[in-house]
Amino acid sequence: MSILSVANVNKRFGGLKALDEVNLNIEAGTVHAIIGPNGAGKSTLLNCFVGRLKPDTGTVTFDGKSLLGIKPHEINQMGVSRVFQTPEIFGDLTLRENVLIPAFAKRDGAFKINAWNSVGDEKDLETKAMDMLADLGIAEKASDVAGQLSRGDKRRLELAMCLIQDPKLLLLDEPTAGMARADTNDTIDLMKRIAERGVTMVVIEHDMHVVFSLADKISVLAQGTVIVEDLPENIKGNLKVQEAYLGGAHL
Amino acid sequence: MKLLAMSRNDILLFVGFVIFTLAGPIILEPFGAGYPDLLQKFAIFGIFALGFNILFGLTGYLSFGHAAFLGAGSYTAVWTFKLFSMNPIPAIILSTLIGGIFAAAIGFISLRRTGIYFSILTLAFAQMSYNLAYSVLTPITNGETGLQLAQSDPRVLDVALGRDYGAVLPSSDFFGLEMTGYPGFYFCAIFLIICFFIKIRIFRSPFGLMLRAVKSNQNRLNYTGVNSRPYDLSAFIISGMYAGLAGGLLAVTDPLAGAERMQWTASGEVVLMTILGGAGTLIGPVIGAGAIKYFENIFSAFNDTILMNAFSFLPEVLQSAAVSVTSLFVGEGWHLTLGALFMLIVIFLPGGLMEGFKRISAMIKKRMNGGSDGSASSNPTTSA
Amino acid sequence: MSKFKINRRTLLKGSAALGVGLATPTIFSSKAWAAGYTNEPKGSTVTFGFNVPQTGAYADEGADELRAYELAVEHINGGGDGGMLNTFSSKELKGNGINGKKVVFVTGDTQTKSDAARASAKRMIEKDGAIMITGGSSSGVAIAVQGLCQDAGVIFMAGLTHSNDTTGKDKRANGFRHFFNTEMTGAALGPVLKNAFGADRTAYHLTADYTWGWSQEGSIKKYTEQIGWKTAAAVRTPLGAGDFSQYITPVLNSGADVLVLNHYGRDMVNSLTQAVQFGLRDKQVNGKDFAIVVPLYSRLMAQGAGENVKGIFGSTNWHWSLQDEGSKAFVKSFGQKYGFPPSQAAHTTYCQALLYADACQRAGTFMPSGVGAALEGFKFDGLGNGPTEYRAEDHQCFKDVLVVKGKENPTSKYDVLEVVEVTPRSQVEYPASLLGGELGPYNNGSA
Amino acid sequence: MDAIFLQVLNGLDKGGAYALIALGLTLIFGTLGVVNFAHGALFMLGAFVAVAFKSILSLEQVTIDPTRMTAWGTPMEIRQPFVEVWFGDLGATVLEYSVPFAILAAIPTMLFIGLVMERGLIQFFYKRPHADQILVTFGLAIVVQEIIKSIFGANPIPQPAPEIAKGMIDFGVALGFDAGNVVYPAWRLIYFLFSLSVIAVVFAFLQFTTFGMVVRAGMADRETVGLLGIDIDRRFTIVFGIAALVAGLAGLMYTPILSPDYHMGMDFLVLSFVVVVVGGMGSLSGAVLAGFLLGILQSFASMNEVKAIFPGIDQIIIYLIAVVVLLVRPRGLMGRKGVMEH
Repeated sequence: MSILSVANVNKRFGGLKALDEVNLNIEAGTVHAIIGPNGAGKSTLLNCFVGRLKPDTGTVTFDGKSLLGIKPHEINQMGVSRVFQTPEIFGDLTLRENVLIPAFAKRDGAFKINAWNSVGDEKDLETKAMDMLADLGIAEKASDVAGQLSRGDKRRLELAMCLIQDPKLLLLDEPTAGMARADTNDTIDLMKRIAERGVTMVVIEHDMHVVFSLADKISVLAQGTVIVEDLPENIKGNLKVQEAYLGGAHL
Repeated sequence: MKLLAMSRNDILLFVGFVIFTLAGPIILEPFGAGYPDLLQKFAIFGIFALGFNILFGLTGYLSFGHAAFLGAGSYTAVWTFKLFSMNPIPAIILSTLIGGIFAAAIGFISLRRTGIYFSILTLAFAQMSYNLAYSVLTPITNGETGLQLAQSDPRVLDVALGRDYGAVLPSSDFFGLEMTGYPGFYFCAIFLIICFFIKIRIFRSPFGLMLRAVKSNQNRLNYTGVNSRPYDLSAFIISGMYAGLAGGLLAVTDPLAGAERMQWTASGEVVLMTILGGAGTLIGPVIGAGAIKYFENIFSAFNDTILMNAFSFLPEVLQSAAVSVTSLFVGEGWHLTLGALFMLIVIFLPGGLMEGFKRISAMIKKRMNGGSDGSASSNPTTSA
Repeated sequence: MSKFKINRRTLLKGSAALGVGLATPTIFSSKAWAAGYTNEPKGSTVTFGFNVPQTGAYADEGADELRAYELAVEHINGGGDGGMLNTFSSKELKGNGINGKKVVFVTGDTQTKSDAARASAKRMIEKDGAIMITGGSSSGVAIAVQGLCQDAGVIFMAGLTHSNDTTGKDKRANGFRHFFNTEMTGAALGPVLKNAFGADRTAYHLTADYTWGWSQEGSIKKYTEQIGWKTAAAVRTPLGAGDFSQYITPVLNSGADVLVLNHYGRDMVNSLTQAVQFGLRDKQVNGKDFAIVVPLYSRLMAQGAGENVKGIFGSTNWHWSLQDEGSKAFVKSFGQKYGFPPSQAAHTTYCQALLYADACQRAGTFMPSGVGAALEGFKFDGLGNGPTEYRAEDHQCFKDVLVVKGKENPTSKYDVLEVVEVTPRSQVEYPASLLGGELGPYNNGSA
Repeated sequence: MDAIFLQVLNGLDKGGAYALIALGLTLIFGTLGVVNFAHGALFMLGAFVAVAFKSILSLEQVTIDPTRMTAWGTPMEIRQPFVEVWFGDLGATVLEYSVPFAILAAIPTMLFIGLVMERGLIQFFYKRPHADQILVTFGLAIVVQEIIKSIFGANPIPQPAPEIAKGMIDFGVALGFDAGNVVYPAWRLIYFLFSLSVIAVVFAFLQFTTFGMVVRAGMADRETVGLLGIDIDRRFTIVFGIAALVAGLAGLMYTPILSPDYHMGMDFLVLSFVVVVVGGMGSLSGAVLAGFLLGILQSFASMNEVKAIFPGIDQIIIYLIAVVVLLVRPRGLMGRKGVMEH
């Protein structure tokens, strides 16, 4: 069953055709990677999933509902969480608070004036948040200010913020960009563990090592269109991909 | 009851605050600030700054137009006195409400923009209110002179209840207790305490957490499933209601509403109070408000005669020299001291006066612990 | 009224509840409460409260007022050369203070804002025990403080305030004004303008868009239309507009041949400077010399407009070049102390302080109702304005009004105005009912 | 028609002052990222350079004439400026032209003030939140104006234009109007031309010099330029000096129009912020455009015909425009995305 389907999506920026008749189906419970050279339209496509951009034509359907013209917070409330290229966290707040905010959002919806309870009284969510931090190995820093974390820990935190919402779909925009090799491997392990829980993921990635370690399926985007969609082992040998993306070099 | 479930620190802070507020006349007497009018101003502008801090301290939106809500509150209260009753309760309720409604309207438009663009929008609305109140809207506001009571006011509720003020100009009274002098201060003090309590609740609540998230990273918040606009607007309206309440109390203790209450300098004043005391802290804005009002009322009152007496222990030559130097900073020079204070605070104590207190207490703690532990770096979420 | 009784009781209760009863501060013990009025002086001194602008646009005027007050206190206490005490028609004050008490004073900054002015007046009443409040340099502030003094039960001796409302619509029993008002300015200027410019004139008004401006515009319109002038337009300008060019250019081709600037302070300086810059002083319209009129002159402000005031008509409450004995004595005593002549603001505040002191002495009390009764209908002379009367019906002083014009050849920087005519009191007097308002009863407050 | 034409002139004249203040303000935003609430004070300081310059020139030789007395009974003092005592008519001429001559004094003075301000205070606030910048510069503005007040008093001090520029120029004739219908004060025309030339010089400086190129690059992307090994900070110090100079000159040349007093900076502060924001933060051409636009619209709004329809419109026009522009164009007329939005 496909949880997210993109049909005939076009997007222009002035004279530039960023997306050209894109079709894509993401199966529930899989990790789906989208790769492609710089400027292929990967980020544009992702932004169409989360409501930041609206396609000129075509449809984006999540769980049977159209995502067109829907605001980011509404899409999140439908069950789509997103990880950014540079970790987007609440830098002034503690890790615990960082994780509590999405937990509240999940429970209370997009807006609720919950001003009479103290955050400290919300024992259930507090436990859940601490568990989640522990799960990602950053529980001992729960009271630290998030802005001071290392890049890898920020990424962990951001994942924790997404996972605490039990998303139906997790979008990751180059989750290992700019990371040292060791951190990258940690992140891969982390994402593998997440995948094992059955969370559907869409990963946009440059690093082939990451892609081939994780993905169940790969779509290759070039010049705004999906040129190939296949299993990882088939992509490796695909000449079209090598031409478009790797300039002929072997993996 | 869940309502009172506060952390031990918060309870201590709150109890301390209540004691300090109620004992204000006695505590502040040695500083020359223990007289009713200034005490009332401390309480009222304390409320104003507390409310402003809910917006600025939590969400980071820097409004330069909050004086408009204060002014609207004052006009509402005086009109309530004129039309309905001299009892402060209806005036307070209506002025808080009008402050909120005004804030809802202005906030709804201004919050479409962020950063300095937001600041300028709020400034523009407040300045328009001020300029119109001063001139064209004189029938409603009585312009430059300010809206005043008159013997001939209808006061329908008072009349209905058979209350007759005779030939004297009435002043507001709470079932017979006149709202001037110390009773007026205690009336305001009770509201200050209530407002402070509400603010603690907001700061510690999930709602407050969301507001702090707005300041920290609004983009992330939206992608976390939170619609930040209504949060921003609620914070704006709440702070507008605080301002309206403060404006109403100004009119209760002194039934005159002038247009200059809405001027941008008045909006700027509450910004300065908040930053001076410590933006984002619970109690800082009250301290900032107190500091500025103290300067305005006490420092401006030192004239050469007082200075001559103060320096009378010096030989005559030194005495006049000391007086002429000091008089640059007090009396008509009190603005200079205020300006210098702003600079010094922000240069050396970026977190405002509260940071100063924190540093001092950390120093004392360190002394007492023999400088052994490094836990003085307090947890930011529990800062007062 | 039992205001302070309640205060005291609540406070005692409050402090008992708090368990803080140790060192009771003076506020609880020093204020006797058996006596009859607010801040009744008990010791050997009596405290005056001088509430003047020390910051903002009128700070210089406020500073001059303060100088005059200090001089007045000195004279009342028997210091200096006695100034106008020597020429004052009432000889009750003996130079030994008032009612045997030495006068001391406290000061406050009005900032020319109603709120700030009331706050500082309250401080002087509540904290410093001032028996009266005086001073100020704008009508909004005067009316605001006057209302406060009425509520608090102290006498208010207004400073520089020119709106009709101060002793008209907003008059109060506890408030007294020595300064003149827009009605008198209009009545005094009308005939002089007719003599100078003829009856066939068309006036264009630029008016500061607030209460005083409207009051001034109304009075000038009324009296110039009485002498046959027409009014081309009356345009309201925002307070503190700075650049008035957009209001002045329409005057150029409007057909009007007189420009009336109902502005005061910086607005007056700027609009006059710019009107002259636009050639209005040298212009010819309908074969007549264009004329500019500034109904309310202040010598301090005229200095700010520099040579632009030359030949421009206006009115003023008093001017230091007057040659009567009172004015000469005042200028001498002020000039010797400070090195320059006093302004009209200094003069009116000096007079007010003296008049209040004298009234207290004659009444033998500081109780507002007693002092007020002594001031009501009081006729005096020797304070620089000729025979003057404090009218009982509205607590407004009636006296001659000076019509002045900018001097062509000033001999010093203080010598910018010359007196054209002294309009006699009879000509500027009006019935008290004309301006409405209600004095109400005196409020003596409570101890 | 001529009425409208005159209002356009009024607007351009006013707009010249607005544009000059806003230009420096936006330059500081764009380069240093600092919200400078002391910018109005710089305008005021410029005006007081003229006042101080004239007071120094008119330092007087005081001779006491014992035969004459003042009204308060002290001997009359005869005062004559030294420049006149020493240089006679030439001295008198210099005095008369004190406003334009003061520019010579203003250039080093304002540059110096700007440099001292930036090195002594502003540079420590680059990385601080805007609220802190506002508080510290506002405090500075108060301190500066109180110092000026304690020296020069609170009253306006007249600074007349030279005799030759006091008259009116009837240039409407050249444009086909009847004689006497479009006449305009010479000094105001001079001011307009002056503001245009200062704007032109600033733009040329930024456009055609290497220094200007680096500054513009720094405005666009400070970090990258810093990575190139260019000492951007030192250049930005100079930028601050230039902004101070432009504001100062705007204030100085404005003195014959508006007699300076210590508070005039605050009056222009809010207005100049509105101009900058309407133009778009960090946009130089936006600031200039908005300055002239607001000046002209303000003039039009003051016309009796307009006020008859919308009473009090001239009181609020500036703010009304700001609201409308910001709602229609989120970043002002020519603002870039991401500048000062957080």
